[in-house]
Amino acid sequence: MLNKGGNRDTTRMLMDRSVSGRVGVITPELDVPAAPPLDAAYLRDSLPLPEVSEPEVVQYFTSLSQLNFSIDTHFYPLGSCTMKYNPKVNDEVAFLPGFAGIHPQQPAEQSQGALELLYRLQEFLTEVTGMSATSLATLAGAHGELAGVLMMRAYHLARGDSGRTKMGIPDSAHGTNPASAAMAGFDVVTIPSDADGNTDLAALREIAGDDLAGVMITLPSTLGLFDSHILEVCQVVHECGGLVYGDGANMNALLGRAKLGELGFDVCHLNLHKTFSTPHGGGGPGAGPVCCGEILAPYLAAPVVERVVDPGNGAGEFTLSEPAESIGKISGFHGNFGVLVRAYTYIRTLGAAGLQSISGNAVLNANYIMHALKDIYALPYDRTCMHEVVFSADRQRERGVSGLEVAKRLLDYGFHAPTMYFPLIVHEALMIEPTESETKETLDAFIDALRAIDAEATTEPELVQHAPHSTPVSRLDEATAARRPVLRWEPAAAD
Amino acid sequence: MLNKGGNRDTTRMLMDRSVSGRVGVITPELDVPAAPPLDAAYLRDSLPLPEVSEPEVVQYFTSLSQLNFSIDTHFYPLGSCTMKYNPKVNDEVAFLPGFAGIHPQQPAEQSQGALELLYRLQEFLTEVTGMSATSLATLAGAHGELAGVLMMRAYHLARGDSGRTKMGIPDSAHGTNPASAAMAGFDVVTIPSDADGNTDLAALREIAGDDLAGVMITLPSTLGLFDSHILEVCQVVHECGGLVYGDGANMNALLGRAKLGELGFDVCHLNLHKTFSTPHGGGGPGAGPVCCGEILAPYLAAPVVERVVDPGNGAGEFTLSEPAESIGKISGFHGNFGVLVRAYTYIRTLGAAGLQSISGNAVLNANYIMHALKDIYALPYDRTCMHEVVFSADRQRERGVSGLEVAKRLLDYGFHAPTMYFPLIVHEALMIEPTESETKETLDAFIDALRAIDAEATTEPELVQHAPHSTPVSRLDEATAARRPVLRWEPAAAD
Amino acid sequence: MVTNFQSHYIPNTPAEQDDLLAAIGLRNIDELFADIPDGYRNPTLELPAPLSELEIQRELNELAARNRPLASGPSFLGAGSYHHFIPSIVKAIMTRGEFLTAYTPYQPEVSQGTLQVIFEFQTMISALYGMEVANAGMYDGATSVAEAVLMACRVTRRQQVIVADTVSPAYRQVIATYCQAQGITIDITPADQVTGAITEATAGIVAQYPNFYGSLEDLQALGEAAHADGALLVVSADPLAMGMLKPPGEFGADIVTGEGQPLGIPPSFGGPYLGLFSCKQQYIRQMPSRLVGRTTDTEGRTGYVLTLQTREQHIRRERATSNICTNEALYALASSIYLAAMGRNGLRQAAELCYHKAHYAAAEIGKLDGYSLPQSGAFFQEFVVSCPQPPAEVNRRLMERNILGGLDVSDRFDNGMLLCVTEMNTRAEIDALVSALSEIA
Amino acid sequence: MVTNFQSHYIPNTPAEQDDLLAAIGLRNIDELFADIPDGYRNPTLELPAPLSELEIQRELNELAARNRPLASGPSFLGAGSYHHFIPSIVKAIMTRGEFLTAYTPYQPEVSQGTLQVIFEFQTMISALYGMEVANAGMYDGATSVAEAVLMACRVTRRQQVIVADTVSPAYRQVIATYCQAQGITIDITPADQVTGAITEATAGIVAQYPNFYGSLEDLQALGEAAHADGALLVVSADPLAMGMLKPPGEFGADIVTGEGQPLGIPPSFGGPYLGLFSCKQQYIRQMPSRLVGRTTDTEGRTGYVLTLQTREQHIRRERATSNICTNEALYALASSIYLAAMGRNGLRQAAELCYHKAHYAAAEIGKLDGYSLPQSGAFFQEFVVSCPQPPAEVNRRLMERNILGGLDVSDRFDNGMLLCVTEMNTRAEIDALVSALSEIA
Ligand SMILES: Cc1ncc(COP(=O)(O)O)c(C=O)c1O
Ligand SMILES: Cc1ncc(COP(=O)(O)O)c(C=O)c1O
Repeated sequence: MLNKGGNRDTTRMLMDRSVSGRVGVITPELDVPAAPPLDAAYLRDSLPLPEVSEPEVVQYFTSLSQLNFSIDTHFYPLGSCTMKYNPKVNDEVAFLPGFAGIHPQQPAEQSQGALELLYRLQEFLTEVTGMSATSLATLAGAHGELAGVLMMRAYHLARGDSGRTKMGIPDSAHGTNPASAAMAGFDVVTIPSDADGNTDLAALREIAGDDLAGVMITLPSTLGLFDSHILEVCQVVHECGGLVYGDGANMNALLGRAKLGELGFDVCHLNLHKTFSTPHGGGGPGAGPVCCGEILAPYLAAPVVERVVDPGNGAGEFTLSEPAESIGKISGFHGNFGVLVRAYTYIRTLGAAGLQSISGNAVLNANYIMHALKDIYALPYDRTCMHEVVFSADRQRERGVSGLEVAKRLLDYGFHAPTMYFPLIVHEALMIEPTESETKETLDAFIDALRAIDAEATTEPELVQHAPHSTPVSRLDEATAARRPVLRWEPAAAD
Repeated sequence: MLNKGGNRDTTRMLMDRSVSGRVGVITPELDVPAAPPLDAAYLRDSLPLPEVSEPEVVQYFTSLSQLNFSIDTHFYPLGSCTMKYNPKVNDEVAFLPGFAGIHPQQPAEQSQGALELLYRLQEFLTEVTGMSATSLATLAGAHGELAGVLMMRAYHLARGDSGRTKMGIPDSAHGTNPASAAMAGFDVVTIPSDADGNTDLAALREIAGDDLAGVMITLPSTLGLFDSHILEVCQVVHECGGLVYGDGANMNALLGRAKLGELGFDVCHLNLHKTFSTPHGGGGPGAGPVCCGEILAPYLAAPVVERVVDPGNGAGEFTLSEPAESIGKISGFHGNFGVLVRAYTYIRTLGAAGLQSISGNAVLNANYIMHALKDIYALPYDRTCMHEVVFSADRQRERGVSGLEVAKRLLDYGFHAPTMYFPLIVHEALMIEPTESETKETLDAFIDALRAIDAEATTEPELVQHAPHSTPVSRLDEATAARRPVLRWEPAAAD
Repeated sequence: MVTNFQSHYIPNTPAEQDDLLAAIGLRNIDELFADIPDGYRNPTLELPAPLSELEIQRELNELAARNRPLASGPSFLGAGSYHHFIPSIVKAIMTRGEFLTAYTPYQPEVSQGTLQVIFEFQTMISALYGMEVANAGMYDGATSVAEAVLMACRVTRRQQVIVADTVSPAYRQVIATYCQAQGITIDITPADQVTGAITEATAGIVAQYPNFYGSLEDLQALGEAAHADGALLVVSADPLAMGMLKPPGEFGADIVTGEGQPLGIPPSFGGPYLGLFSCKQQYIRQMPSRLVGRTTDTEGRTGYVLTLQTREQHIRRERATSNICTNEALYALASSIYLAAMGRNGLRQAAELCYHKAHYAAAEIGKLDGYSLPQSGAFFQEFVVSCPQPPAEVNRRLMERNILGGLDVSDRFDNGMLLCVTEMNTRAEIDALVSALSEIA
Repeated sequence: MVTNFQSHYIPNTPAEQDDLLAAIGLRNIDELFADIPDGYRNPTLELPAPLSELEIQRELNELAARNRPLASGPSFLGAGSYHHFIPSIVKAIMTRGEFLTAYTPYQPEVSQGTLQVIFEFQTMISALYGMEVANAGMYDGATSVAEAVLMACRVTRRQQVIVADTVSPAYRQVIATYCQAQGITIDITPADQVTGAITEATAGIVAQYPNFYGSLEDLQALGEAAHADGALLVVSADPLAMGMLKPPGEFGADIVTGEGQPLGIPPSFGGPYLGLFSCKQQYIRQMPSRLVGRTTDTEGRTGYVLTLQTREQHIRRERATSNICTNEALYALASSIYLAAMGRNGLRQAAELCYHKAHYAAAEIGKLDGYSLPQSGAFFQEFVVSCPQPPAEVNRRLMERNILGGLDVSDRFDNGMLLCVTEMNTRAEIDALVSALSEIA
């Protein structure tokens, strides 16, 4: 077998490469008198980190990067994740020394620019969601959910309404919803979807009682559908004294098309790393700001940014403050500032018309794919979809090819796979989210690929079953990985 | 055949992708009253540039980049090119707004930091070469050569010595040497190399007369050898009234090991993009500063940076000036400043001991490869080499495999090819320059690959003859490209 | 009806959009939104008009210019976010599109880059903390220690946790937020009384190392006391200090968390940072968030996958070990590059520079009239100074000299100011601080 | 004997070096340099001691801080280097290691990225200039036009060239430097007398478009006059102005060169920039430097190669069409990204912004007492203003208001100052200039 170019050979890990005495960084000389040594009880004996030179570090990580698919290099229609183009200017401004180089606790006078940016972003997100107030302190969507459901809990408790122990969550919900509700101490009650993929109103009415704290609704749902009963859902929940939480992870479909606050939601989070295009970074960082209506605003997580106006000269100054009944601090400082800078920049670049164009094109692209493939791939809910379409690979399954295998085969065609087997209520689900930032040509190429794979499922099923064939590694043994976990490099495990 | 992911498919060029109305950049609105329109005689009718969106631009160029081998991703032992690691910090500082954002003609008071950096770099390079003065105005090695030989010409002419029309250049010289001499109006006389690869002193003496302007010597030579007659070479040339030009492109071998000025060279250039590790950028930019001794200093290309000391307070101020007898301005402004910043940073990072360690390791690595392969690959000059080793593929040729084919086969092994068929005096030359920034592991892997290819030349010669097999394209038809040149996209030529 | 705006981020033109619409049998984009109830569709969005990139750059540069970067003058503020050196290679590599614009490695065949990096990260964080396993999926130092508290309760099936009062106030608040709905009692206890407070009901005790005020706790004693009653020792430890300090793992800690920011992540007004989380092997099935494991492919090649996913929300839902999905993977990459480059020697040297410089500064300030060091005992890079005037006033006057002073901790120490000195502070800066303080006294 | 220094840029340790030495039968590295004559070996190198990256960053930041960036205040200096907008994507892409750390694409099979980019570049530069072919291999605008002069002489086998006196003084000097040893006569001739000066001995005439003082020459007339006598018309043209101006190719120019800096390249104190070079198809075998051509591989796939290399120094040596080897490929990439992003509409809009803003500024300044516009006729983004005081003094006083004024051209125009206004200058900046000038008057 051919080796892969010495240093750049990614099969050797850092510790495999480590050579005693190699140096990756030169540190400055000590320029003060040395202090007495630390008590030996506190000193470590050995530090088992690698010893490699700077070129090796650069070459190793650069070569590793090339093993990834990414938006910059591949169409990435991973449903529910909004893998849209991430503008480079957003990264550039986030790295400005006046942003990246400032300390979270430096005096407010030394960080007015940063605070003003946060303040404006709060206003923007409040406007986009049709809510009254926003906290930027939460670091991801799930983190926002936790804050939001804690707020709902705090609200009920503040009113002495302590019997509300249940949280209604649709069967199509993302796993973070029940997990967050559980972290906030709620018992999760599953709400079924009806035949059209909407919330089953009858079932909802059944659980709507004085033990219901509220419901967590994803809009559009993870089926990629706009719940056409949404007004009734909110009404039913409100009538029983509950609150409606909006999982805004799918807001790319609704930017400027509908406001959650107006529809009746009491609180929601946004996924800035999805809708507002901050890069996903291989799994983060994100940001999950929480926006809410009047009644929940006092409970927002701390801190929020306030503008304090000097009554003398009318000049405003920005400060951090804690809402009156805050659920408390939920992260170390003031949120993922670098992500917030990017989202702010994105909104400033697009304005209202741009945001509306995003939702329009995101939804259009998804419907185009839906129409082009629904003769071949089963479509459990045959209606206009929103930003994503959920197919089922049931018909392929009949020919011995699973949804997973169809997805894996797409990798050979140079496309990232859709989200597979989610939402759980669709058998052999393939959840495709093209986003607005892809061209018609790409959509067509992707459609062609899925049609070709369907044909292969008939003509050469093994080809699909054993896909992918052209990737850096083939199908990996996940079962053994979980049964006998190897979670770090060990000398013995070296190849 | 599988397509490659829509947008990211690199087989479609920008004009193939262009769609009327797509926008890649939003420009600001005009914020002043519009001027009367320009006379129609000056207005263009059409502007046949592509129309593509920003995501497409990023995805297309990113995908293109992945078709390249580079130092960051592959060992790149391209002889004579010093493909060493390019430190990222050097790029980072070159992009500082106080460097990248300044205008070449802004008043000296507004650019003292830049001028001081240039001044210090002049001093550093003067010291490294053992010369008296340096001009940084030349933009590449060949550009430095042109300046240097023009200086030699000017020197002779200034002394009324106008009959010196010949420039002696070794047969091993890089093509830029004779080309530069010709641009400076000289007739090139070739000096043969002797059996050891040194300058043939007898032949040199033959051309050393009053029509000899000088010689251009590469040290170490392009054979990777330190000319052991170098003192005599300089002496012979000087005795006949000529001057000695040093092609310093191979200075990576000699940093802190020998100074050209002390050896008797009158003028030389350095390739900052080689020895001083500024990135090669796919073929530039580089910088080719010229360093010279006392007698040639007045002729240096303009501008140079001077330090003018205020006699009152001793404070120095830096200004651009033109040497007294300057050959003139040779580039638009003051040289490739961004490259010069990088080289300055490199020298400051390494200091004298670091530079000596570079030459030591560069030469050691080349000799290690030489020893490991000379039983298999013919070694025309069997002596200690400098920073590179020149083999001949003659023995492989006997088995029907050419040097070019050996080189191409290396690509399959994940290594960039050595320089092929240069220097011209070595049959089937393979010129290997490992540089100091590669690990022993990489050298060993490369040696193994070359040994394996030699074995393949016996066992499977066709495999080698038709290599490469694993690259984005296979062997390209260069003959047709030259016979019927297609030098730009045309609608008809679209695939 | 919404006006169309041709953004440079949206390729398809109105004509192409019409083609797509025609293919699906619609006339305009609005028809796609028919499910939105009348009266709620296409609300007005009050946002400022869009800007070109040129204008965006200008606006953001103006906002940035109104903040004082740490590097713009001597800065001695730490307290949970630190000014350390970051090699240029970190940004050069982490901004590569292949890392930056990928997502969670759900498809391992085309995500080996991210997966192998995480495996490197897990390896190096385990090594730093002297622990058996580390994950890669926590938000920041504060939430990490809060998750550790929840995990200690899961592991021990107990509901009471003792937190030393020398743990960061922010961390204590976040622990409280995370536990508020879980029926967990949090006792904030003076650090020297923690061992005495442990009972058989104690799920775990939480200490910080170095503690928030810079000093080194006696982890050995804490660990022994906790274990004697079946409680876990949870430590939040500064990973850069691990360059010289004996790691919590060697003192028997059960869960070690930390704020990863010192490892190659810019202060960035508080985020994005990186939560570190490590524990003993026996507890891995109770760990929150993401783990990457090594395995082989169908051809026997080594490869990496997300593993033990049954702990996670997308499988286990309300019974998951945490709700975390998106986390800070890009910064796990950043800190992996940082640690790889610093390596065994560089990290030790960096830690030692902090140690010696901080001790020099403390000694010099301690000599000044009116100033004293209220804490005795070992410390790393942070220490409290009692000032002759309120810290807010001292800081104001330092800033007149363009020196960023320390955190006001007068709630705990008389006119106390928490100062931090790292390898970024030159002797000249420290001397400038000392002389400024002497003038302010 | 040289002391060993373990740099982070050199992986092999002393122990490994000893292994290598042992393999080749030597004891120390010095023995490798035995060919260097005694007394010349291992000279002392007087250089400052090495710095750590932390210190390097600090030193370079300090040096950089002593320069005034154009973006730090209103700036109206052009004269050959221009302040234009650069989309962020340019740097994001060009710093990718695969582009940055590759070299000349000698091995096309593993260099298609660079080669295809150059082919794109050739395509777009030809389009901009309205010419049949463009190369990718010139250093900068000045050397490009100098090479064009040499080429005109080669093509016509004549040795006399007329250069309009409205061509950049720097360009004229570089032409003189390049021609000094070639027996070529350069006549610097008033622009309006060039047509009259052409004879049958004239190899070519050189004009700039817009000319150095901002005005638009009558290329049509120049071309006709040149061609009538068998001479070539060589034009150096601002590529960004081509967003709105009729390209020289449409006026019959034979060789069109330019400074590529306006196309996405930062001013960077004068370099690295990018020479543009295009000509009529019939002259391609006389072109200097690098050309990329399209071809096919053994499997019929499209690919790109360096072509017509027999013109170049590595093949033709002293008879090559130029000595250029390394050039500015990375900036050909930068400008290709720039042009791709700007596209047909963006480039036109940028050019129009420059045009209208410059005309607004000129009109406003022209109204001021004491100021006048000595040139009439069409101009693009630059124009000369006659000031009531010496330009050096005016500039000094502008800088007191943090405004960077124009170039002193009082050698040609009475108290003349060459001002440049681009899309980077807001109306507020222009108004600030105008009001400052009015105060200075
Ligand atoms: C519908 C939905 N809700 C919530 C989340 C959780 O967001 P995050 O991953 O940012 O925690 C996701 C993310 O995958 C999601 O798709
Ligand atoms: C020995 C030698 N001399 C001169 C040169 C010319 O330098 P440049 O390419 O910078 O013009 C080279 C470059 O390849 C070279 O190897």
